[in-house]
Amino acid sequence: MFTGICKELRRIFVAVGMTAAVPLSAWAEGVQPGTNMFEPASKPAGEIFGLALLVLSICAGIFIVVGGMLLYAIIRYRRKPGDTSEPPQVFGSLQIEMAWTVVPILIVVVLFLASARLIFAIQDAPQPKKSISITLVGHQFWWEVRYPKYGIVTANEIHVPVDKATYFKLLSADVVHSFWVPELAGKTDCIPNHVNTTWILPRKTGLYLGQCSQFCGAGHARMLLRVYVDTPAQFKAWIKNQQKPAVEDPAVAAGREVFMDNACMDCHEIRGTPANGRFGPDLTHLASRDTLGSGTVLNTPANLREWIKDPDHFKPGVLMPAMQLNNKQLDEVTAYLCSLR
Amino acid sequence: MADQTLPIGGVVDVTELKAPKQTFLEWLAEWFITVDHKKLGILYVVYAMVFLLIGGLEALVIRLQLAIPNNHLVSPQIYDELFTMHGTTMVFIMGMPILVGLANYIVPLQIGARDMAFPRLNAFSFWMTAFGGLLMYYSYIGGFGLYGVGTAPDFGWFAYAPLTSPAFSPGRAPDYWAVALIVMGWGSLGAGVNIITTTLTMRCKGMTLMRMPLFTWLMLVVSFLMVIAIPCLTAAQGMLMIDRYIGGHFFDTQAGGSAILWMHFFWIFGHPEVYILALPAFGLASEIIPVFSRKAIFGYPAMVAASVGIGFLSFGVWAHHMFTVGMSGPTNTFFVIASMLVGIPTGIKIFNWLATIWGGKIWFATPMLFSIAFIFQFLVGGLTGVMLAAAPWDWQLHNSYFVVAHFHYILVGAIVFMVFAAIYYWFPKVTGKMLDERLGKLHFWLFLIGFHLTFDFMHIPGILGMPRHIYTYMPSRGWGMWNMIETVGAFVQAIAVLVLVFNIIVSLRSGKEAGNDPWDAWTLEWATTSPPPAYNFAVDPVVKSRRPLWDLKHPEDPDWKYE
Amino acid sequence: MASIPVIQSQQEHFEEWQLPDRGKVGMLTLILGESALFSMFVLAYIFYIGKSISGPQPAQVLDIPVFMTICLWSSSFTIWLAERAIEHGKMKIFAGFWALTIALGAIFLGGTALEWKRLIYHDGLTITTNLFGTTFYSLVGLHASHVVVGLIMLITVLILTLTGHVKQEHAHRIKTLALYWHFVDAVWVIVFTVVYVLGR
Amino acid sequence: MTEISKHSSGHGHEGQIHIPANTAWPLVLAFGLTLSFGGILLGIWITVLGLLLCLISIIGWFRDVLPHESAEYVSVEVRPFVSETTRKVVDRIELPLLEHKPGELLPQATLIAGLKGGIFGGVAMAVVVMIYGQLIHGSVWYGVNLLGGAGVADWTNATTAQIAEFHWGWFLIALLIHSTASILMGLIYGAMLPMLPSRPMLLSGIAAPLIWSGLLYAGMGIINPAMNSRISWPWFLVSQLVFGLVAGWVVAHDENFKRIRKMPLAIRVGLEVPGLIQENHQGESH
Ligand code: HEA
Ligand code: HEA
Ligand code: HEC
Ligand code: CUA
Ligand SMILES: [Cu+2]
Repeated sequence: MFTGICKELRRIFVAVGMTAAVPLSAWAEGVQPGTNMFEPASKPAGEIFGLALLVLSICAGIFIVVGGMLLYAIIRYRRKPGDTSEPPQVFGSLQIEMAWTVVPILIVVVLFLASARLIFAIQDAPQPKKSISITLVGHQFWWEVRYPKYGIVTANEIHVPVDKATYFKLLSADVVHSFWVPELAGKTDCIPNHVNTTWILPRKTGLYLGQCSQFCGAGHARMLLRVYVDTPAQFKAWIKNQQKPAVEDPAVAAGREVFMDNACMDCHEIRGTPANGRFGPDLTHLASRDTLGSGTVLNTPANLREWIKDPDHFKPGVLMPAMQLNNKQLDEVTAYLCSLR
Repeated sequence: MADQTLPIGGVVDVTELKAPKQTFLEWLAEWFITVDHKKLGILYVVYAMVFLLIGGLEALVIRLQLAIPNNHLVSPQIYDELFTMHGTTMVFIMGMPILVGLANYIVPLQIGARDMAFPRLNAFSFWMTAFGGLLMYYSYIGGFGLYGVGTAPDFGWFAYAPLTSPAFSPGRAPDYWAVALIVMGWGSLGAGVNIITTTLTMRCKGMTLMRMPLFTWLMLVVSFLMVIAIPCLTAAQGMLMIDRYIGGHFFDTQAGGSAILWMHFFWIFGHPEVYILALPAFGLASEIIPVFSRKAIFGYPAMVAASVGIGFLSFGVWAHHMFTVGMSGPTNTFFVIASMLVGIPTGIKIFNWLATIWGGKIWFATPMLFSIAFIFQFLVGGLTGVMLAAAPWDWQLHNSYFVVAHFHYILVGAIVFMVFAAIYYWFPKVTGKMLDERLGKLHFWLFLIGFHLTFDFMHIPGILGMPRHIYTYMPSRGWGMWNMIETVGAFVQAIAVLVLVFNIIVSLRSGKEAGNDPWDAWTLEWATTSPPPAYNFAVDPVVKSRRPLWDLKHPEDPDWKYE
Repeated sequence: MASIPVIQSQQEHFEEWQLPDRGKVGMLTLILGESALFSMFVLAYIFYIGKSISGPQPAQVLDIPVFMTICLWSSSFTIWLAERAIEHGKMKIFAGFWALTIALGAIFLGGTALEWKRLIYHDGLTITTNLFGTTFYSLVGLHASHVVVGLIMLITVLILTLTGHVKQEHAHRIKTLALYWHFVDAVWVIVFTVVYVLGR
Repeated sequence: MTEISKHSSGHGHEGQIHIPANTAWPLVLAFGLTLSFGGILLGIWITVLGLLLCLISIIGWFRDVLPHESAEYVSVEVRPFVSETTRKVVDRIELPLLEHKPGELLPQATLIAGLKGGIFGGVAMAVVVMIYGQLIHGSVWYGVNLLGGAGVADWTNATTAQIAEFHWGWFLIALLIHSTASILMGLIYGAMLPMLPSRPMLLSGIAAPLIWSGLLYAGMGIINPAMNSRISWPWFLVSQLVFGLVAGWVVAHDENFKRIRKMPLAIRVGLEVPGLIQENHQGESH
């Protein structure tokens, strides 16, 4: 029955707020699915949405009552023209003041109990045995994603199975970042020298967007994050592919040379090759990712070439330097990286 | 019937102001060497107004940059400097000085004193504030930074470590930020000490603490907050400078230092700071609303108790800015309840203003219009604050545009609105001229519309997942339209502010003569000439109630009989 | 139009209109602010106790500075004696105790200097060494700087006393100044407890 | 430090007021301090310059106030102060003739009655809850633990048997929540029942509990789903009605309450109005 009410309320909110908002705000291009905290698709986000509705309704109630009285007062008690007397002077009233002190206290007690319960329910939820563990490391300005159990290292694009809890261990390599995928979970900071955890339990497959939400420097705005909620089969296949070492395709050996001869290899790791840098994202399966530069641009050969030529063009403030490669080298290295499926 | 001993004794209208002949240079020099609380008050306010324009200009550029997705008007580095300087300017160089300035002018008059307790310290405090602000802005031109565009601070107004450490901010930016704020901090500390001492030791005869006008009361509370909170920031910035200049490790995460410690230190200061800005606005409202409702303030003792209560509570809620840093469950719960409890004394205040209006005869002069809008907007801003205080929801809302909307609703919708109200209300006292009412109403409506266009619509992208501090976003996120509306609103606000500036200039030259008491008000500052003489009152006034001028005006019905 | 002539109201009620002393309130407020400043450094010290990644650790290098602590705390007593003397107009005694206070304060400072010298040159602990070094030198240094400021003011007063400018009627201001000195001593109680007792 | 307030024209200087003289030293000192700090950024020589300015200005300032503060004397001529208003008449809240003088009534006294009512109501409600626990689940602690578990996260996994046991922690939490809520509700009754004169028992005993039970019913799924899944709403409603009836009865039978109920609204509301307390309006229009 409550869920009924909740659903109803939610329908109203979604209908009024979002259906009006989303299409209108589709600015120039189609709106991607994505970051609406009122469309939760995962356990903690859903529970937070419930709390949000409760708090929102109570606050709306307070606003309507207090705002309404104020509106009434300023209309009703206007000074009429020609009225030259002072109104009766009232200095206070113990009873009235008592009432409007106590009622808010009661409301606060309710709000507090609801929040406190959810804090513990989310923060202290024990990790179930059958869950995925991910270590997520925030870097200026990208995400390092590790699946310790599967021995996978990747970047910026996280794959998780649907209907299964995933637990994140959040770290930072430099400054404070914050992990936020609104439709899956609230945010938790990635802090150097400090380990945080958070978890999600997605209920729907699909792509969910997120974004670093603690200011971390010039590239902060482009520190995006993508979470793919896969069916179990898709997830398994993805894991399988990621676990393989990098593809060795003799056709692109020239590009491999360029990569290894330049400083690329000092910053990037490609498993199965001498490149073992840790400063930048792991490129072992770069071509299997949909985007470059932590969600900045789509991963197309053209974009990739442009990225290597001048990363700053797509992502001002990026910590990867433009490597001053000539056109030939660019083509070669692009071809090589494109082969890393 | 009429009592023979009048409640207010020697308030005296004095001789004509002697108008000594001065050259322009002498006149100018006097502003630099003055120790008169009124002149210093004016200096504070004018200085702050200039920075309101500058900070507003920065906001306009921010809004222009965000108006459409993938905009390239400014580079991310410049954008980062813009919002950092905007926040820092508005809070430290505009907000605090303008409120301290109003207090400087009004408090001694309201308590019937000749001057502040320490007039020279007062001058010193102002100049520290002024030079600190100038030093902060010198960062735009002084020295070469990382990107060769000056070294204006670019890490947000809360300057989270370790982004400010030498490794991540190799330029001079954090140094300008820290040093300028330390300098200004001394100014604020001096002002706090001065206001506390003034209110505690300089009240005229008969003005017991429970008869003090509410603005003065709130400035007393605010001064205590300043005296306690500002040194906390100074200490944290001192540690930052130790780290940067002599190799300390306070916030050096490589050497075991803690980023979270900085957050705690900043917000231990930062939360009281927002009440330092809000409480004077409450005080202004508590002066203006009764006068224009023609009624005594409802529940004066409760108002005082609530202010003191907010003051105390404000030191116990700082970590609500840190719900996402991974504090333990009990800690989070504690800060939830503490933050929500602030709503109770604050609610008492809102209800008391409402009850003051209730049954009154409202006179919709410009100050009152701003005050009514203030109550509405503060109500909304407070309620969104309560939403943020519900920690789990804050895990979603934190650092989103919802937060930006929350605090602008209070910082602009409440504080700036009340500052404007105060300008219209006390301008006649300060200059002897009325501000033009028609321009005033135009200013009000424009600013109201602009404000709501900008900040109402900011909540929505917040809910839709738009984080703050981003210099741009992609079209596909669906935030574009909201941001466009906000930008339009910001420009409407800018026009409104220009109307105010125009109004001030016009009214100074040819405004209506104000007389001593244009609003038919009740506190002591209206019992002297406009503008008041250097010594405020020729004879020390004596009061018998909270509304000394009411007693004079209604001898058959004085307050003191009741109180 | 009600126009009321001014009458200086002379009710008994107002005769005893007493307000606190301005200098004292000002100084107490300043002390409140200073306390906030110190508490931040104390909190930082406590927070980082035992968190240094590398040595030396406090227990290895810190000795309890008994002598200089006694000196500083007894200076609170001597300044109090000086306050009493000036209240009663005994300027010679005042000058004597005042000078003694300065001497005790100076000994304290000297003690700190020696301690630092030993730490730096013998134990190799500087502000950059580790978290302990950073927090220790900042906290103790902050306190020492307050002692220095206090001493400068005390010495100024001593000079003025010796030149005959300070008289009994200034007892008031002298006591206000002494408040500051008492505060500096009181802070040492906390610094001492935190650094030398709890932190070791 | 200035001593101006000691020199009002009342004593001493007849017709003269002294105010502190203008001085540039605070400005110079502030500039010097800013420079000496700014030197950290701008170069050491700036610091040196700043410190020099500081030194000069401290000495200057010192000589300005010691041994005597420099002051300016302004002569004034005291003239009567005229305060005027065009709104001389003050309206009054009008009251019909009263037999009691309202001053004798302490409206606040009903707050005490409310407090009492809250306590009695709270006890009565607790009894009902315990009876419910005993009858349905065989333990008086069942209901108590249901409430006390509100903030406890692992509660979801608690079995019925566990909930029936006695736990100190849950008991204390329950006690805290229950007594706070009861007392606060009692206070509201004490404050508000006199304002709403008709049928206090109906309002306090039936209407109010129904309203808040309904609200809780709607919100409990979010406030505490675990409790929501276990709570027996009929019993809950009964316990609330018992609270309301007991608390309402205590308030309604309070002597002060009975007297104040007959008073006009302004008095029932407890307005603090000077005219109201002092006078009885007879002659004025109605
Ligand atoms: C003057 C400024 C001001 C004021 C007065 C407030 C008032 C409040 N603020 Fe706000 N706040 C800021 C300025 C201010 N804030 C700023 C600048 C930031 C962002 C800093 C940054 O990150 O850059 C911020 C951020 C901020 C956060 C952190 C958000 C985040 O970053 O995740 C939170 C979280 O709890 C919060 C809560 C509150 C609360 C509970 C109040 C309460 O005081 C509100 C109380 C008022 C009411 C509740 C309304 C009136 C009451 C009633 C009508 C009674 C009935 C009500 C109830 C029963 C609830 N604020
Ligand atoms: C009192 C404080 C205050 C005030 C008044 C304002 C006023 C405004 N603020 Fe600001 N704001 C903050 C305090 C304040 N702000 C803080 C603390 C932050 C956080 C910073 C951080 O995160 O680090 C912030 C951040 C902030 C952001 C978020 C930036 C980001 O996170 O990326 C935005 C975005 O829209 C914004 C907009 C505005 C706007 C449109 C106004 C408008 O109301 C301004 C209206 C005024 C004007 C428009 C002035 C008129 C000027 C002219 C007419 C030009 C004439 C000029 C000359 C002749 C020189 N502010
Ligand atoms: C100084 C270190 C450094 C060097 C040298 C370097 N990179 Fe990078 N690279 C980075 C960093 C850091 C990123 C992450 C940028 C971001 O998203 O903010 C990155 C990102 C990338 C990406 C996008 C990865 C993704 O998943 O988004 C590609 C492709 C890439 N680099 C290729 C190269 C090539 C090819 C070279 C050599 C020609 C090279 N890099 C040299 C540091 C470096
Ligand atoms: Cu990483 Cu912002
Ligand atoms: Cu806060």
